Amino acid sequence: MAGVLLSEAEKTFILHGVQSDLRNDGRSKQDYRPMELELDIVTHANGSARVRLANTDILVGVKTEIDVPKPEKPDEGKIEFFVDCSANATPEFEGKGGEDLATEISNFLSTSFNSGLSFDLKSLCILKEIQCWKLYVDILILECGGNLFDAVSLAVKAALHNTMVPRVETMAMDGGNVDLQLSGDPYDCWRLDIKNVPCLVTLTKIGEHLIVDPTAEEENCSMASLVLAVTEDGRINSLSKTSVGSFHPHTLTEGLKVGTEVGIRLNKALKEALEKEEKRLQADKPERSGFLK
Amino acid sequence: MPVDNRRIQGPEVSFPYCLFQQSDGRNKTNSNPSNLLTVRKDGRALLDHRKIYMKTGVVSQAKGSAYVELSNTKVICSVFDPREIPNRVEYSQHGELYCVLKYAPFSCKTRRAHQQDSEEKELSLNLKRALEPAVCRHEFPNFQVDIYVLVLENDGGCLAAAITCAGLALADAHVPMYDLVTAASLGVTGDTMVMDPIEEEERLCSQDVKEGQNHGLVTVALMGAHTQITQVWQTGSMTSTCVSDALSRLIQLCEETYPIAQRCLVKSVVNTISKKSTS
Amino acid sequence: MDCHAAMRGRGGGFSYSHAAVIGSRCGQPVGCRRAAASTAMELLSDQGLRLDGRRPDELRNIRCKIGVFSQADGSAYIEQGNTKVLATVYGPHQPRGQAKNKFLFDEALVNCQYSMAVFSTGERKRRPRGDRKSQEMSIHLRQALEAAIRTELYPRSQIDIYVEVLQADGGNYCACVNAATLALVDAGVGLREYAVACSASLANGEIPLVDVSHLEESTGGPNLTVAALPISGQVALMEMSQRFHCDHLPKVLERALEGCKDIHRILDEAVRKHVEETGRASGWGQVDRAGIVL
Amino acid sequence: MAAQYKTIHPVKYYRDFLAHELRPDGRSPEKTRSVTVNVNSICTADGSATVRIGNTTVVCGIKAELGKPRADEPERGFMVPNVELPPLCSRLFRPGPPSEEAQSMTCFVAKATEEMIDLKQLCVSADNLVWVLHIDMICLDYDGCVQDACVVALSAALRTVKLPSVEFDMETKTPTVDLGNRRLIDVKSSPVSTSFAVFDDEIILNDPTGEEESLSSAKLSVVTDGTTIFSVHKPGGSTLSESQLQDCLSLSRERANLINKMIKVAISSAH
Repeated sequence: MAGVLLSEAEKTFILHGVQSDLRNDGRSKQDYRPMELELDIVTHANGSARVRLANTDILVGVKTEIDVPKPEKPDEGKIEFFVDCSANATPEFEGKGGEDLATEISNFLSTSFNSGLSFDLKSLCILKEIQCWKLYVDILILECGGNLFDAVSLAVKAALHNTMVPRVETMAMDGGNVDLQLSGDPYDCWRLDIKNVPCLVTLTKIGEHLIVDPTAEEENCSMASLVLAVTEDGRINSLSKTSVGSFHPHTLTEGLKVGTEVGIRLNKALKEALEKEEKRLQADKPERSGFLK
Repeated sequence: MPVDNRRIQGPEVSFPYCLFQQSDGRNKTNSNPSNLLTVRKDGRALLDHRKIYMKTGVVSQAKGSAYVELSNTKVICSVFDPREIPNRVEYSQHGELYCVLKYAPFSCKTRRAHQQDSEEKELSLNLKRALEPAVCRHEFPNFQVDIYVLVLENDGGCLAAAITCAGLALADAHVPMYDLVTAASLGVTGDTMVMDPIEEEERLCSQDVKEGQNHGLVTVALMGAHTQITQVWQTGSMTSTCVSDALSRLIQLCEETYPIAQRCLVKSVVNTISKKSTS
Repeated sequence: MDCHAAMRGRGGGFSYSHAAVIGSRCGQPVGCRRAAASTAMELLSDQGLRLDGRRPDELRNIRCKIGVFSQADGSAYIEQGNTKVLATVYGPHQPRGQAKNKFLFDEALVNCQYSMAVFSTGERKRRPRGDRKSQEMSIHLRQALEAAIRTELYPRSQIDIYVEVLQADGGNYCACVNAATLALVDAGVGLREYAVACSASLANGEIPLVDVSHLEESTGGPNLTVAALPISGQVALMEMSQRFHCDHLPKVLERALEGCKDIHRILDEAVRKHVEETGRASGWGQVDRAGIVL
Repeated sequence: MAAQYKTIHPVKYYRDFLAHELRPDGRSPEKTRSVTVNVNSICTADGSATVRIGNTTVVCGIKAELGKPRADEPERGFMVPNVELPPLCSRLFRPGPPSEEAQSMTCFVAKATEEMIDLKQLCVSADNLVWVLHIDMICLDYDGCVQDACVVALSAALRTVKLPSVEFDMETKTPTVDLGNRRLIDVKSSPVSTSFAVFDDEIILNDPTGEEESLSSAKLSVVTDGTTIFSVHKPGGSTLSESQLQDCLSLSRERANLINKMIKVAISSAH
């Protein structure tokens, strides 16, 4: 992202590489770059995760607050996404420079969480019409090396997996007010169900081909991208075109097929990574390196 | 909430009266979705679309403007002359589209705030994405074309109507374009597909269904002459076959709307010429 | 409000505090309420130990890493206790953006932005930057770093320094200055010497404490922050949260400068080690971690 | 040629026309533009009207909501009129908070229409619940005399509002709304605003277009219902003689009668 400038010749080189299914870094069209995942690295949050996808670095913190449910949805909790494009990623994001991108990402995330089939907001309800949990999912983009949407969604899903919501022990009604007694034991928490939370898959069109996980250079060569929110069982929860450019219906249908397949693989890979990381955290004294590595 | 002292303010909180409706009236429609969809409120068959009305040149002060009506959904759009991109230091090779979509405060079931909310921002972005591929942006480097859309009444298919309307307005403003853009929307709930849903049907399609079933909304914008999809936006949850099925149906509808938009433009051209010749 | 904060090790030495009772007011975070709980606490116990078990002249554990990101010209990460800060440096480069027309003919323009992750504090922040506090911090950062950077070497250019507080636990400003210094070293920007910052406080009205944590900050003792060039012993920036008695200030300042020197030693060691290591391949992927394998 | 002449020297262009007692759009100075009034065009609003005066178009939509009354006036409901001049209607406006012009227009319209209804009839339960009428007038085409169009639109829209009946349960403090049973609001008066522009300090143009407004040296707005004058608003500019003022007043009275008749026809044809 930071100041990618490509000449026509370089663009053609990338295009030819994609055509022969051998990209600049040796990947084929449907390969991802190496990813790393670490959970629970922000102590002030109820859940957190950091995902590093090659050069793309995302840190997500989830915080819980008690709120009043919306009058039209009295039995549902709330979830709010906030994306902060840190100027660390590129000087262009300084001040309010990253706001457009941030709104685009957070809007897309909320759209893909909109369906009751992707995330059960009802489980966040504490007392119908009166109290519910509100999840603040705060996404910090620290470095962009291409494919932000995918990396962000992986980090969000991982952070939600890691989120501990305190258990409510007792409730006492006092007139219109409610007194909630939360469990005093910080380990007495419940976890969110993230089974159906989608992962985003970006398909970038270079020439006539669709590739996944584009690098910043590849993004620079492309005119059109498609973002799909795919769940574990291959359902599409949201779909949108990003960036300028258009698609032929045929390319789009093919994109749907490829995207779903990749999405299923991505969800599976994330699940395995989460299990592995979880196991590591449960070890006696897990090493926490965060950014120190 | 921040106090807006540039407008006349009512009391701090006020509620839409629908919230206090007698309970028997409300639940009748919601509890029985299948009922609503076997006989649609306006008597259409499931895959019928609504009548569309288009008109260009409705705002005298704008460079180009258009008005689109999908029965009750009413959208107006105006486009202004390109101007230099404000607050931009670097030279940009391509011209930009600046799209703002706004709901009138009285356009929806519940009153809307005067400030642009996140839904409107999202729709504005989708609108921009839908129009960008159709405009020859290299023709006006470092300039931006302002496109303002106002939804006067929302009865479903807002984004689709806004895209079609803005496409017409751009053409009316003589902005160089590759092709006209037309858009259409479709709702899915369970096994049923509803073409061009009204607001009530849209809400029904956004409602949860049983696990494993499809639901949601799809909007597609198409450049008819080149068969290029300029924007696709789907919400809800559905299988990929369902999405592609919806896509093909929507493309068909967009193609049907395309000649209507063309005729509307031709008519406005004929009108201007005949006006000129008489004067 | 009956509120008790339980400090507890959770996992590897990470503190986690938990409010036991939460009122029914909406929008109330489930975060720590340490300040309220600790007003009665003494900064220094009878045994002469501080709230977190440190001695008065003991720094918090400092861990740092130089070269975190590959795209930036320089980057660094520092942990001072539980305060965690990331810093990146872009430049020196041609002035751009709003500074395009403001560049200086004889020296470099130093541009700083201080920002805090919304989840960095106990109570969720509404905005990461742009509020008055972070504007002030940005200015203070620039002032301290300008003293260290040899700006005269880079006329007509701009150096961007962005710091991001990932976790705030007292001494944010100090950690930011230290992280920015490391990032500047990583970027190869010419420095007079390291700019190092440290804070100090006063306990029981007589004993100076070095490197103040959030808990100690909120307990309400006077707080002195110093950014210094430790080798030459020059003070670049000094700020007090409240008044000090004339008699106390010298010894608190001395303690803070002492802290600066200690931190300088640590940072210098880290830089030397980093330079040694950069000859080899980067440490990326060496530690066994949960890689996402497709 | 005429178009170039107009862009280069608009004032002279107008003078040439007005020397022949004619305006560029073919009207004589005291003639108004055609007016159309259309009501109930927006179903999502509780009352609505669209008014066109020449090119100028204003849509007024009224949304009724329930709210708590002010403690010092427990029986009075609220009328919250706001004029919006969106960027859509003219190149003069940008998105964001209301421009100064929109704010002053809001004040003008609010003042002209504040006596139209007795706010006590909006009371559901004193001290507890009253109706709040959010009246939003949105200009779609800005071509002069927008404030006149706003007043007409508000007046017409207000007559189409049908409030559902509400019962307030004093014990549970909750209202129940019966949508089937609705009533109209009792509207007391029907003010109409007519605006004039003074060109070259002497010629008075009735119902000016946007262009004429921008070239004028003074403006004058008269609010009347045909018999009573509610207000005369002349914000500075060049002076007027008393006879000129009298002319304006009689022209406004005539126009008010005409427009009130039009509103009546529009509403009765809608029912």
